[in-house]
Amino acid sequence: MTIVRSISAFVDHNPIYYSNGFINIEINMPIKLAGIIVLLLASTIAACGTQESNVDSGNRDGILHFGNGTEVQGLDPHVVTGVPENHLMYALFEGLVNKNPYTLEVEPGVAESWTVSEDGRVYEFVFRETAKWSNGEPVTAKDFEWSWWRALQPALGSQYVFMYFPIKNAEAFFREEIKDFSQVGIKALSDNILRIELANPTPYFLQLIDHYSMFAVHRATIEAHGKASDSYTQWTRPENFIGNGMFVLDEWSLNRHITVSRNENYWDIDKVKLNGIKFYPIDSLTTEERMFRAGQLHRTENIPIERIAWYRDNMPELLHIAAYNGTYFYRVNTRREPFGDVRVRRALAMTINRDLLIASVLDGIVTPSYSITPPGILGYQPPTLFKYDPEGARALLVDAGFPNGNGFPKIELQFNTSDQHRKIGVAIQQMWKKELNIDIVLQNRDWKVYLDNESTANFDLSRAGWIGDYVDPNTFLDMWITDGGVNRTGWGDPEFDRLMLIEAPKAAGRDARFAKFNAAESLLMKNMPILPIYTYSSKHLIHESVRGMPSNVMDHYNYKYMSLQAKPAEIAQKDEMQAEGGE
Amino acid sequence: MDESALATTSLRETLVSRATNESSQVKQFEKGTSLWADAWIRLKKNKMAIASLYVLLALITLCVLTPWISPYGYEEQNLNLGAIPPSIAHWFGTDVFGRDLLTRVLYGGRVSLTVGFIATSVALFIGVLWGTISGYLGGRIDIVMMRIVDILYALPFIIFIILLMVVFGRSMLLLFMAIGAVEWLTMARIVRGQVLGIRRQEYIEAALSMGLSTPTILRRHVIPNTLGPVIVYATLTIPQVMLLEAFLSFLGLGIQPPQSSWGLLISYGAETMEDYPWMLIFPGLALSITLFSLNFLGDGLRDALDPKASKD
Amino acid sequence: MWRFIWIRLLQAIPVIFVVITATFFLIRKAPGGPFDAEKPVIPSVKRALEAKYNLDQSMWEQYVSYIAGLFRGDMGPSFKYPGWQVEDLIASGLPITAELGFYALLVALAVGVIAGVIAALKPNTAQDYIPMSLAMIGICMPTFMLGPLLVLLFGIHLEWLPISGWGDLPGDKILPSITLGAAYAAYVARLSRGGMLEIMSQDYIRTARAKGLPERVVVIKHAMRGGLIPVVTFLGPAFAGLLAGSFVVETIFQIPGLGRFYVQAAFNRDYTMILGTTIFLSVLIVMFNLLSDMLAMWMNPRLRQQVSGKR
Amino acid sequence: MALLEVNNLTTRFYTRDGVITAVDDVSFSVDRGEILGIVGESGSGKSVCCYSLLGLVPQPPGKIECGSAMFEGNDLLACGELALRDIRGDDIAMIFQDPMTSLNPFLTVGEQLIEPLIYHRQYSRSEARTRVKELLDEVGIRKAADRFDSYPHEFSGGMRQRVMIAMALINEPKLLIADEPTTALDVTIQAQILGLIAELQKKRDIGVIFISHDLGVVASIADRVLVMKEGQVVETGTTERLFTTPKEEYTRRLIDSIPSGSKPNIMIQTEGSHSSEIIKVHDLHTWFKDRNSVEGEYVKAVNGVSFDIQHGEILGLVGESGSGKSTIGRSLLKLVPVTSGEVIYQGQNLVELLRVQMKPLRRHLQMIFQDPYASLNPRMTVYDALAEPMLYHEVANRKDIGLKVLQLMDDVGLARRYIRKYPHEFSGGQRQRIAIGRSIACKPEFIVADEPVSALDVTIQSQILDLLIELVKDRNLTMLFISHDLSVVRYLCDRTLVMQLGELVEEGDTETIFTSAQMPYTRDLLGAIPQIPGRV
Repeated sequence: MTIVRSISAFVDHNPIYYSNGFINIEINMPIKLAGIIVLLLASTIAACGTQESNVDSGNRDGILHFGNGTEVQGLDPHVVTGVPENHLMYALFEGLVNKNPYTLEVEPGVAESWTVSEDGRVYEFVFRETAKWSNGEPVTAKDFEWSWWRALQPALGSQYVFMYFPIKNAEAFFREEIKDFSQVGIKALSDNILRIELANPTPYFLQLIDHYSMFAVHRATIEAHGKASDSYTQWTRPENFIGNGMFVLDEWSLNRHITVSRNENYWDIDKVKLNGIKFYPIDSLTTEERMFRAGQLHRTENIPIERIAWYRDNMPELLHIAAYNGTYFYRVNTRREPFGDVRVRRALAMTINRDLLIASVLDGIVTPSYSITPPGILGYQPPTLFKYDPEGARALLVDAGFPNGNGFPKIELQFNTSDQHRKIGVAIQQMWKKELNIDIVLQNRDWKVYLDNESTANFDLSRAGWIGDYVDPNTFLDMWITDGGVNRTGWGDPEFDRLMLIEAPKAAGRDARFAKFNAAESLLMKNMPILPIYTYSSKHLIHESVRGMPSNVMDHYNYKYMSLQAKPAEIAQKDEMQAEGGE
Repeated sequence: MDESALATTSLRETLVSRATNESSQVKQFEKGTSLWADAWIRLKKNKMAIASLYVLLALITLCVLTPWISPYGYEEQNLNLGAIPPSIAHWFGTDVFGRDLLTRVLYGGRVSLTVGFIATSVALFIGVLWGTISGYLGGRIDIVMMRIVDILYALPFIIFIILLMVVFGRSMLLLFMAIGAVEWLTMARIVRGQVLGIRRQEYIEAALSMGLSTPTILRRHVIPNTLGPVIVYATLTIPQVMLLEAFLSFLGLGIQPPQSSWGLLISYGAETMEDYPWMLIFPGLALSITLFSLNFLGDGLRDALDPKASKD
Repeated sequence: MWRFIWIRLLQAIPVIFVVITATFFLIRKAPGGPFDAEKPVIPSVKRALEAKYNLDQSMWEQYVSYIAGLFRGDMGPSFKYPGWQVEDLIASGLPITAELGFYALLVALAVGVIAGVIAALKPNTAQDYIPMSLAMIGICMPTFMLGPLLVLLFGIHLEWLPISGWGDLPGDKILPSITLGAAYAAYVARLSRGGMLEIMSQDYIRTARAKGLPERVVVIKHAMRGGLIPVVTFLGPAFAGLLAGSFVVETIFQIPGLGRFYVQAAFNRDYTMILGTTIFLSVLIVMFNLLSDMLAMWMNPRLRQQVSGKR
Repeated sequence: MALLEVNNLTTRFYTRDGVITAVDDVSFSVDRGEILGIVGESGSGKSVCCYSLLGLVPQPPGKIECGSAMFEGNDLLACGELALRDIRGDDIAMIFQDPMTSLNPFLTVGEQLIEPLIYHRQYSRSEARTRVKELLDEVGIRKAADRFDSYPHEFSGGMRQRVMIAMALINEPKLLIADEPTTALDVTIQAQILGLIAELQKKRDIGVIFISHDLGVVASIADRVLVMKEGQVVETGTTERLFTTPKEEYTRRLIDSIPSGSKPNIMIQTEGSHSSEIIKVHDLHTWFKDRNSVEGEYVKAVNGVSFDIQHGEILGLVGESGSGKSTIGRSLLKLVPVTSGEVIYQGQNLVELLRVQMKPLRRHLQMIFQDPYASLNPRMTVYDALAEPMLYHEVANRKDIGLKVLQLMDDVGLARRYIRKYPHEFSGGQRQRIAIGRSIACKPEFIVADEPVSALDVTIQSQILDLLIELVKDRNLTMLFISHDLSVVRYLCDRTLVMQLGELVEEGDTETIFTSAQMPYTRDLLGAIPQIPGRV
């Protein structure tokens, strides 16, 4: 992809009429010069050859080299969004509770313990005496009260503010319908007791408060660099930064790296084995993979699909693929013909051969999906209402008035520019062509144009993906309510809205709640405003020396569990012998 | 200028005049009809250029005929097969969709060659016109015209392309316009540089003394004499244009799957060069062969269009 | 000379002004705003953000306040990295990209001039065809292909050189510089071959030989000075092109340069950052064109005198 | 024993168009203290002959087939490039035709001058500097110390040639080869340079080979003369003998073609109707902005010139380079912007006409340029060049254009078979015929001929001059003939104007000026004409 605008004032000069070459020309000086340069280069290169890799030095010094996708937008937990920021937030801050990376169960964090009222609406968190900010000040309930007040300031522009909405009056306060914060269900009863009152019982509330948007920030530091509601002030710069996480910010070099080091004031620092982490923003997957192979990274954010087979064959132990809390699907614009007809939508869904697609183009690393919710979140199983059935799909198309695809308009499938989206689109385009004889135009778009088209409903079919914000089916289902902000399909059903907004929140107990979800999801999938394709996987390359970085469905890390160990003794020995033999 | 022009009895002169005397006896009534016809006669003597021309023609013919001669369709997938290295059934191997790479390279050639030639022609047309007028008229007009070029150089290209696409939608025509809009800038600069030199030549003064109008002078005396560097630059532009097309396709302008082009095949191939090297090698070869042929042909044409260059 | 520079700089002012104005309005016409995200931003939040960045004002008000800011040396905060001022981001990226471009130019000059001169000494022989064919391959081989190839060969298989970073590990500047310089080396080779061929047929080269000078002196002292002027004229636009085109190399080699910022900004609709980088790039283009023109003039005594205005 | 003895030298060029024998079995010798002149037309092989001796012939395509050249016991043709390099610039030095292109414009003259000392004599730079300054003084460059760091373009043509001579003599060579050293120079400068060469040659007692196509120049300097034609030696002998009693027909023809004497039949000035002026020039000023000047000063190329041109006459305009004579010609045709003054033609002041208004007049006012090669578009064939004005001014149409072009070619003496050829395929004389053909294609009334023969060989020159006289007569033309060569002007012109530094200094009938010039400047010009033995 060259955007070099060949600024090459290129003038080739007149041809020459006769040569001036002399028969007896001495050996050409430039050839000698070229030789010297090559020699010089070679010696420089050879001198560089014997370097210690990041992984080796990291293992020695306890520094984890962490491939972190793109550059983070900021480091203020109330403002940022996105996966790379997520990794940093858990290193620099700690919420009331933590998650165990193996089980995803909640563990105590800043809060030593908590109680839940009978009706599930009131939580009381008891703060740990030893919880400290990185400057040694204690972390108190008042800090949280103030922080959550701050997060609810509209002027701050927190994009995850909806995480707070289960709390009583939080949404009203945010929308400035209530001015008095004391009416909001957030109250520091003392320095070490925080009382939270919810609007409805919210079984996943403990999952929510592990999200970084509900972390606490250091009031004095923020106020030293602006108003509480000012976003992106200087307080997140390394020289100003105060946090309460396992690590503190050392250096933030844009597009280069962010380094964090042990926070000696952290209450559980004895359990933290890493001395520091270096986060690398790496835009290109292939670059990241090569850096990993050259020993520059302990862990990658992703893996190019084409490389997976190689790792599976050669270094399977480095390959970490796990189901991920997300679904890949196509949105259908039901406001546009022929998609107003549910039979057409179903026919399209039924002709996607998900197993073949995954086995070939995606190298078998994901699982087919027939519904929006990934299977098995907290034991929830989504309904499966259809299967790959080209025969049945053709019949549906006949019913819809497009026998053998005749008269089917030329529709467009838009996707944001990415190799993987393109590949999936190409395969599906061909499946539809082959089985249904309908033509789809693929159109990749620059991310912002793609978003603009989606939000203005200017599309036929649009590639989409949804990653759960927390571990609960709700995060996949509440978006499909009529005219929901991310619905965008034009589909809506009062019954679905009722199930999601009224019945499910009131349902008593997990099973009853999940039953409502299942009913709602069945309704959704019968109407098929989306074509589910697969359930995401997290894919990482992780060096053997990294311990305590298990795969989990949230792709969540808890750095407290991590450690770096040099190679097991017998492998190191074998390497040495090989090296000697090679000399 | 005048003084050096007096240098007629140099060695070169000797050679040329002797050669003329002797060779003119031989081919007395050799007839051409125009600069181009004469150029063709001279080009035919340049073995490298003619060989390149044949290679190019063969390639173009192959690309044009592919739909009728290839046993595979360019979009025909075999997902069970996947990416396999070159074999008897698939001479260039297949891609991850099991599509025959040879067929795709040839189909890609249709796109790339069309884009390459047409977009370059567009750039050539605008650039030569702009550069000639700017360089020949000189003065304030020259300054203004070249500053416009500077401005266009500096505008953010990606935004420009996205806007084009949003305003006009996707079409091949737009693709040519977008590429032409970028590439003509350099062309204009080169042509202007040439014209500045030509403008001072005595034959332009001679044309002026005949009372020829400015457009006539530009058309008959100025532009033909800029052709050499222009052709060479154009042959270097074509491969750039082919790669630029791939970039525009990434932005959503340009062609869309399952269609492909050499630029796209190469950039996909570059991503997977370790695992499926054939997916890079073959499209890369196609582009390189085209580039080399164009280069030799371009050099040959430049010499052929220059009546003075009796040698290669 | 000063007068010449002065005139050129004066001419640059309207150019840069038009570039700023056109870019300012163009980028706002592009679909998608800086705050659009997959999850729609809550309207009140969006309003708050827009108020913060003056996006709620009319275009003209925004334009006027932007220009006013420019005169104060304030390019505004980046929209994508709002914690940073655009001038800070440019200050962090530009030196790196400039250094990368400089080394790439050195590579291009070293390789290109040597290849071109070697080729020009014996035109139409193997000594001409081989280096020039290599140069052609350089033109064929796009950066996104050459970069990974070099990385795989020297970084992964031979393990000679680091494959990422800039100034982090010794030798990590070598591969990016070569990658970026390669395509330009090809152009330099063609230019220097053409220039040298022309000069080598000049009468004064014959004079130098008639004086009995060694061929080395004839080539280096007498021919190269004039023969490389086309290369020097090319340097200005080339350096500007290197800066604008360094994005691919910066991505491949994980270099925190301006090229990445520039392209990211365009894709993110980071209005202030696009404007900031565009302004810097256009100033650089003007400056380097001027520099290389001055260098070319300085190399040519005739023009030097004309420009310096003496006598 | 002779200083240099060349025997049976044969040099061939292997080109695409076949093998050309440039030098064919040539033998000659030069003695110490002798000046050998080699004369011949372009392409006669006189230069290649000397370049072959020093290994300056490009190989390939050139190849020295056989022969020997004994110089102080060494065979130059057999001793190899390295040995030759030691001899070049040391024992044998060369001066070339065009000092502008033969000096490296990128290096100071001082730097170029010291090179032979450094590379052949191992002088240190400062020693070399001192020596160079002495020599610059000797060749007549004033303030040599100041000029050491100047670039060639800062010198005038004559001064440059003095630098070339100094460069050649710096290592005290035993043999000096001068290849057309004065061809590019004005007649007065030419006389100075010839004098200088002769003086230095006597002082140092060296051998000189003096190559020229100009018999007058050779006659005035050489002791012996060698005449070459098509690579072969035609005749050799002492200068006196050769010019007075040439043995060969070819030599005689060469000598005869030197223009001499006055115009054969001067336009008869009838008192009545014919003596009307066709063009009146009044107080013409043409100034150019001085590009070297910061303050925007002007170069006053033409400064207040007034004269008339009579119907049917050939008016000569002479002067040295830089006198503004070419600018006058261009000003008359409005090819350069005129600053002020009047040029009255057909009752209109051309100076005030717009471009559009000029267009219909253009076909009546034509120009022939000095260098036909530069003034012909290299990418247009003879046919294109000749047809263009006729079609443009609608003198001919598409149907009869072919015939008209052929007729025109007949008129200017070009063989019809050349119609599809390009300018570079012709010799200088043929090219000038094309250019003349182009200028008369539209049957003009008035032609400015700007040095039309100064780039031509002497035999060709006389042919072209005769052609011009004939055309003027047959076609009832009027001509302004600009030249620095006074003998040509005397041969061709009815009346003559003499210019110096942008102003007219003398005006009158040609014969009157030549026999009794009033102004010293005119007398200097006349005095510098080289004299040929046996002529008055």
